[in-house]
Amino acid sequence: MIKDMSVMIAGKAGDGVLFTGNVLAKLLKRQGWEVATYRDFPSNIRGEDTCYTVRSSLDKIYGLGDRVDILLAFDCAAILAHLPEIAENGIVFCDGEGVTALSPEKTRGKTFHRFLLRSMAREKYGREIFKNMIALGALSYVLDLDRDLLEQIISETFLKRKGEDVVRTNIEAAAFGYEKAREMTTETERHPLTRKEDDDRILISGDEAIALGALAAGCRFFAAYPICPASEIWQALVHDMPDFGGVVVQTEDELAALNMAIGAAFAGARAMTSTSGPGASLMMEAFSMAGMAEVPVVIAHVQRMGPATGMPTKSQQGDVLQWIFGSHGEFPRIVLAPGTVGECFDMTVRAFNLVEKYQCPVILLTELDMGQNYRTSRTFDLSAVRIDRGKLVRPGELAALPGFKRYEFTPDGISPRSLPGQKNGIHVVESLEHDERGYRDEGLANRLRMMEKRMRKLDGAAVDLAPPQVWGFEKADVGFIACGSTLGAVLEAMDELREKKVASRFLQLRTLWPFPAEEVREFISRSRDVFVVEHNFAGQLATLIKSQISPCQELGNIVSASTREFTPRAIVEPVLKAVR
Amino acid sequence: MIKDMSVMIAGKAGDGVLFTGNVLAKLLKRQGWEVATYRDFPSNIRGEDTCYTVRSSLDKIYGLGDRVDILLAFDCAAILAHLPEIAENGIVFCDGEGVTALSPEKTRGKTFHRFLLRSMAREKYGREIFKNMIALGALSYVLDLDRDLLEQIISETFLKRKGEDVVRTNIEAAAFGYEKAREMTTETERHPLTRKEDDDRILISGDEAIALGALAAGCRFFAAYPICPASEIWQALVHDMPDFGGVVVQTEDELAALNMAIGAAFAGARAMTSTSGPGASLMMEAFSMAGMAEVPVVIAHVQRMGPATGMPTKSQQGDVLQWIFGSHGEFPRIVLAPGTVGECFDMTVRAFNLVEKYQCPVILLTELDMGQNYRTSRTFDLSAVRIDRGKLVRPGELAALPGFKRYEFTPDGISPRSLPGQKNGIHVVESLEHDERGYRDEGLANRLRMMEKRMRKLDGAAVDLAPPQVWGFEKADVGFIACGSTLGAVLEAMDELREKKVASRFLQLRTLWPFPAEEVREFISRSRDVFVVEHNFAGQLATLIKSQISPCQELGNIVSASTREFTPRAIVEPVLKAVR
Amino acid sequence: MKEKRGFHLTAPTWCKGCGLFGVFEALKTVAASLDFEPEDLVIVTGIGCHGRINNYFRAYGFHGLHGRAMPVATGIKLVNPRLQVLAVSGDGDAYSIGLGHFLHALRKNVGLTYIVVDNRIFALTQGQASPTTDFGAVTISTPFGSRDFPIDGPALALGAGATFIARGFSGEVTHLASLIERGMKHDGFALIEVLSPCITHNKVNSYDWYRKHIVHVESISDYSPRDKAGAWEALSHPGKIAVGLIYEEGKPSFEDLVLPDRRKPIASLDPGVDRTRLRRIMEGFR
Amino acid sequence: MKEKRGFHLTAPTWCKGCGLFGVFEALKTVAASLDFEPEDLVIVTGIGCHGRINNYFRAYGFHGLHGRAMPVATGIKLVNPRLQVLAVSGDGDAYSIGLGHFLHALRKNVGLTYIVVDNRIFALTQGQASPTTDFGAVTISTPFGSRDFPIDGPALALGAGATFIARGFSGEVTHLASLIERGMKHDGFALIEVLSPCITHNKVNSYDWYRKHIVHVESISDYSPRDKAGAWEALSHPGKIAVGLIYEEGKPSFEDLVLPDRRKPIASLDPGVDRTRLRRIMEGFR
Ligand SMILES: Cc1ncc(C[n+]2csc(CCOP(=O)(O)OP(=O)(O)O)c2C)c(N)n1
Ligand SMILES: Cc1ncc(C[n+]2csc(CCOP(=O)(O)OP(=O)(O)O)c2C)c(N)n1
Ligand code: SF4
Ligand code: SF4
Ligand SMILES: [Mg+2]
Ligand SMILES: [Mg+2]
Repeated sequence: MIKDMSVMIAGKAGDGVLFTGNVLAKLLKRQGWEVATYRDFPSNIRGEDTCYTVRSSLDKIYGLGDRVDILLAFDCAAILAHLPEIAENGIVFCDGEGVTALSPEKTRGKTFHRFLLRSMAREKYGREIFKNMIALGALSYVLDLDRDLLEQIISETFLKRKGEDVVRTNIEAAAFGYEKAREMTTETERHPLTRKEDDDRILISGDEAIALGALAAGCRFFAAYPICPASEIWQALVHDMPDFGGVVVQTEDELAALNMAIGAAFAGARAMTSTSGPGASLMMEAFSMAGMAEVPVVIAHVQRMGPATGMPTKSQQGDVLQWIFGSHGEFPRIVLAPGTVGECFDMTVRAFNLVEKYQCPVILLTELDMGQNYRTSRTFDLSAVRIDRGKLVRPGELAALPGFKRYEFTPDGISPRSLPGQKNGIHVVESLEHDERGYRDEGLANRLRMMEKRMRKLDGAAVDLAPPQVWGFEKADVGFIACGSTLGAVLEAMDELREKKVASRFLQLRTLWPFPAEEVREFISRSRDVFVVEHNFAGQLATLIKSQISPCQELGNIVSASTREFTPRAIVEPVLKAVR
Repeated sequence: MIKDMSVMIAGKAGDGVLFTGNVLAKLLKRQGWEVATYRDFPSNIRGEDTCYTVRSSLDKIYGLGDRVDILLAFDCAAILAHLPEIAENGIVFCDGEGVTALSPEKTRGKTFHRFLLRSMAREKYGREIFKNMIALGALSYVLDLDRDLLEQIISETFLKRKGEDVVRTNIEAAAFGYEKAREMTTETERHPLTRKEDDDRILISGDEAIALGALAAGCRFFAAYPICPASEIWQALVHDMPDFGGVVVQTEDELAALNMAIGAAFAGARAMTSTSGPGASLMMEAFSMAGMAEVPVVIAHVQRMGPATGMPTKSQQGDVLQWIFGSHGEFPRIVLAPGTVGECFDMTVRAFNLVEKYQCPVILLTELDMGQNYRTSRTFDLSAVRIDRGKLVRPGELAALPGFKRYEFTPDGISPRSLPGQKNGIHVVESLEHDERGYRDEGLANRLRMMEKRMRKLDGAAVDLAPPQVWGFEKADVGFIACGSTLGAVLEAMDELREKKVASRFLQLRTLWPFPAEEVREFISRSRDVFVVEHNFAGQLATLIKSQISPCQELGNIVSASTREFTPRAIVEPVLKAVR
Repeated sequence: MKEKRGFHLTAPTWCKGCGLFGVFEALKTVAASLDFEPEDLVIVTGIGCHGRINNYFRAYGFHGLHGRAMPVATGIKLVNPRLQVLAVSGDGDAYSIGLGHFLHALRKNVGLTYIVVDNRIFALTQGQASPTTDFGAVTISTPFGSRDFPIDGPALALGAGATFIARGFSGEVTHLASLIERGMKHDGFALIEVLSPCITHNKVNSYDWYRKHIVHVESISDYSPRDKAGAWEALSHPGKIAVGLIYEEGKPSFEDLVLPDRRKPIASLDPGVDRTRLRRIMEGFR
Repeated sequence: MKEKRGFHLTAPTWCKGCGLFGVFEALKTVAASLDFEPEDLVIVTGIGCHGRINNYFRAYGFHGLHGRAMPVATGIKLVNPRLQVLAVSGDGDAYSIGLGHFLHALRKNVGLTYIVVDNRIFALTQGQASPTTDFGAVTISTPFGSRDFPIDGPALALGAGATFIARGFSGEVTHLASLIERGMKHDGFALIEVLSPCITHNKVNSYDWYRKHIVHVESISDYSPRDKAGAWEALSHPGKIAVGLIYEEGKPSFEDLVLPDRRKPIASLDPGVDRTRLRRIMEGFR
């Protein structure tokens, strides 16, 4: 029985690869399977290689794995590019010539079908665009997918926007593709998937989960400037925000975005912005101000490949240290790194509570791989969502106060907050060093106390932060430390290692700052070989750990500067080499 | 015999404290003494406390020490503020009432003189402004300074801009102050300083030394946006730049400043910008671009107190980690931290050679204390200045090349550079990932090679970088690590410790990045107790060291978030406590 | 609050004679005459001498970053349109580093009153040239004379589609107050540029100098602030600086256009969890 | 180089029918007709579909950051005024994130040719509203219709003191080329806005749509690009978009004003150590 299966759809930007992949993913999910998707696409307008992988499994999966069972290629270039990834007994459907030109060694063990999608679509429906439906039909034959479900998804997709005729033609094209595939393939070439009941699950991307989390957490102000791969948060918010009474503003740039969110937060909204690499660098000054002025603002940063404009459509964990050590001056900050779409939702909710409780900027740090790809998840638990606005004083309370001090020296360093418009709460939010009431004060004694006050705020924050999650065996020689979207690869590497008789544990960092030094130190001390796994060149997470755990034993560092998702293989191999 | 002497002039912003201090400093320097000055001033327009300390010594000094021998106060508030700093047997000259109101315990051992500068000036010259000259005259009496020199300095100061009459009146006012002080004080209250020959020395601030270094190094393009305490670099450059054929541009903001300097560097100029905290944060995006595009640009950052707008006139080492770990993406960078005005000059010259040799951004990281205060120094050695433009290809060479590759994969990672206008050198400087010719390339293989190429550039850079300088005993249990303007305090703390029979060594970091791990590891391993001394709250230098030296023994961390200069006392006390 | 005193927190420490005192007085007058309470007013300032007004004026205040007053003020206004949001910038803050934000808030017609205190110099940083510094002026940043052609704020605003443009003079406090008052009543973005001497760092553009160069548009026969061509013309005389209400037009404000319901400010919404609606959205991901 | 081919590096991969092809053709035509060599031209671009031109056009190129083409180009021009420095931005690049830089380069009259390819959309990022997007337009960022009043680049430039303002249409390549050519010959800052359809993300502002809305200023009787009031008037007709050479005036360029000697480019200076002069400066610190 097939329990795990990967389909890759490959072609050129503009070919409809994305659409086809999305429908397939949804179909598999509705059929009861766990799904993980991966888009590999260029930042170009059109014409360059792109591919979309849909992995599905009967078991819970967090990542892509490192095998492709079926490749559906819109052209031969795609085959050449992806042939090495295709598994033994893999099947390739290819539009275009050239398959025959492949050397036998390369194609051994794989089945090739010439599948002239484009010409079929043109002949039958007069338009190439139907090739995508034909492809989907063919795939549903090979995987023995539920055709009713496919029809249902087609109609959901097109009915509202395009009408019944379009739905009908698309359904027909899918049926046509189904038949074509049946004619072409033998029964042994099929990979029929069992059907399960689709339970209370959703298929969602990290960016969408953050948007949903924001709405759930009461975020009613969102200001941003478009940038890949963070714009999807915006896309997911913009339609629903008005229904919640809130507003989404497109600003002229990222400096305005963060400053505007800060203004909104000061005025009383739960406010947020989102960005990626270049935009994050542009936010550094206002980030510092939020820290100084103690304004509660949430910044979602979906990392893409840098430096500079870099590679806007490729993922990386290359901006980790910037949020922890970046910007000028010293101020408290919280950096959260969700590792699953579920955590994207939960941590966003948590972020809005933390930000108002601790009155310092909170960063939600994810990556393109997390933000733009889809994962199945339990439906998010709305009953667990609680709103805690921290030391926000109510108008009634203000009247009772003998003179409101916005930056009052309190034992925990956190001061009461009033909102403009409230009587008796007048204060100045000040970017210069200031006294308890918010007025500029450059005295030495005040400075020392204010610095202390601000920095002390997070001393007791550990109770509210997401502690590291430890996966795997209680006792194991090999330990992994990672965060964010490498989680899937690490977990599968652990499975593979276990098969190879190497037991391992995995500490998933979920809060990067304040750094959970105790837990990490303890984890490290209980492992013989520790490997920090991260998707960047220089080993930023390892650098962070070393800087916070001292003395610290030597750490292995498995890094990847690849433009593609981290694979289990990239972890298993160096570990085996090191421990054997 | 007096060998070391500190005079503090204190009053309100607008009182002319700065002017008075500057003249005194120059006078002492001309008299052959070593001088170190310190300005403590508010960021306010007028009316708040300000003071200026001039320390002078027969021996080499690098910092301020922690004692005041003579206080000249323009008002009583100044006395109250500074009384604790005044040494036994100190003398206080004070304008205004209130001295008599001080409790005897407070004033014990100190001599107080009511010295009604303001009314004297008003009565005699009709304008309060002459109080400064009267004060200077009085100080020259008490310190037995050379009156001809004072007259000479007065005439240098006023002759060109204000004419002979002004010079004459000022000289007269100084003479008047001299006489008044003679009438008032007893001979035992004088602190006569010996006179030495003024040799080949200058009195210069760090900012001025950087400006001079830039001109010497062939910097011919400077673009910046005004900001304290970096504007002084600009002030020192702007008058002379045209004579060197170069240009200084005031841009609309810091984003423009760095981008413009990058454009200028690309076109062939040795180009630079300067800034401080908020401006540095605004430069983070372009910083990343310079790294990606491999454009040689020098950034001078004079640190002030953050976060946010913070305290623009106070010094701090609070932005160290930003330049090392800040900005998005990963790219090579060089961070230099001069510890003396001489090093400000030398390292600026070095910076311009490094930047063209390694084609990555070079940061000159100093502090307000270094930038705005004066130190005596040997005249800078111009004969040692060499210009090395690195792999800049000459037009002749280009014709011979078979196809110019701006980002050629070379063994050392450094590629040849042509300038726009040169035949056969056409290329694109690209902020996206690019191929060897500079054209966008998002291929995986290219990406890996390009990342590798860029990051490899600094592998062999150690030979060209300023290695750490080790001061003090070869063998000592106590080791200090510090950089920048804390140098003076550390060196004097070492002297004090030696008197207390504690031998110490001091590793002065001069290059912060690439981090000189070998030297630091070796230094740490040879010391029993290592103290990292730094002028910030969170211990950024210690964090850096721990992140780079692993495993690393426990490090002591002597930090100060004070608005004032680091003092030897702040170091000696914790060390004695720790080692005894 | 009908008393100016209610808005006076403490005596400013600007240089004696600074034009900012005029702005301060005018603002207090307007605040008292418009009869709202200090807590209903938020003053968002830039960095510069002008920015110190938060320390002197009793109201909610936000003294943020250099050049970023506009986005901060916009965020505040959108979240609570009941507040009177007043922004104060200098010529450097508004026209140099903040130019982009200024024009974007303006074109969006956000309901802000923007007072740009133009002293033709970067005062707080000790006197560098600003975008309004005269061509040829010697400043510490331009020892050989400024080589930049100055910006005219109102002209720029006109080109950018402003709905309210006025210029006052800090030497004429009553007139200035009347302009600010009108600006505050304007539904949308109101620019009030104030010619304001910096007596310390700009010795040229003094009170006298301004008195010699200003022309009140009220004195131009048939001048109508509703006539764009006329406004353009009034701003086109080199050497003559038009003051008064230069231009005004009616257009919906940004907050009216983008807020679901202006009478239900976001600030007063209960950020409670609307589980039904959220569940419905989540259904879309099945 | 009298051949267009010399500037053609490779075939662009913009969407078939994109207005950028028109810009590309016009540029090649101008480059060939002005008779300079590819190495004498530097094209500084922003981030967006327009920015890809560096990959197709043979010349020195600088594809920098989103919105920062102006300062980069200014730096280049000042260091080597012999170069023809051409900047290409999109409406987002120039008028959204880059607005401040644009207006400052313009008011300084830096000798740049600035081509703003206005497709009224953020194209590369998949179709969000830009500052020139029509009020009410539905885009992916404004599903309920844009609520921003659009900016008019040329009008803004006029208010900011531009010395050369033209607008072309990528559907009229020859006309566009003639405008670019004139702009390149202008000594100072030349803005050439190009109405340029994005056929993928903006289905409204198509070639046909533009054809219906443009008015050539050449066809206005007595139109003179030297008459500012006339230019203002030509830009003031809602629904009618003026194209052609809208405004032109003579004013010294920034490089002429600030460079010690324009004929000795900084780029060709020997950065040798002038010890005599340095020693003299150092004397001042004694
Ligand atoms: C990002 C940043 N750059 C530079 C500065 C330094 N700075 C403070 S005030 C100012 C200019 C002030 O000029 P203006 O806005 O005209 O205000 P004024 O002092 O004249 O009222 C500058 C450049 C800063 N605070 N932040
Ligand atoms: C600082 C920064 N923010 C956002 C982006 C993402 N981004 C890339 S292109 C673009 C807008 C492009 O619009 P436009 O300038 O009109 O160019 P077009 O694609 O329409 O030619 C944006 C927002 C970026 N690259 N850098
Ligand atoms: S420096 Fe100028 S602007 Fe600032 S307070 Fe003094 S006079 Fe006013
Ligand atoms: S997306 Fe639009 S602007 Fe970009 S290439 Fe395609 S048509 Fe042209
Ligand atoms: Mg000003
Ligand atoms: Mg566009």
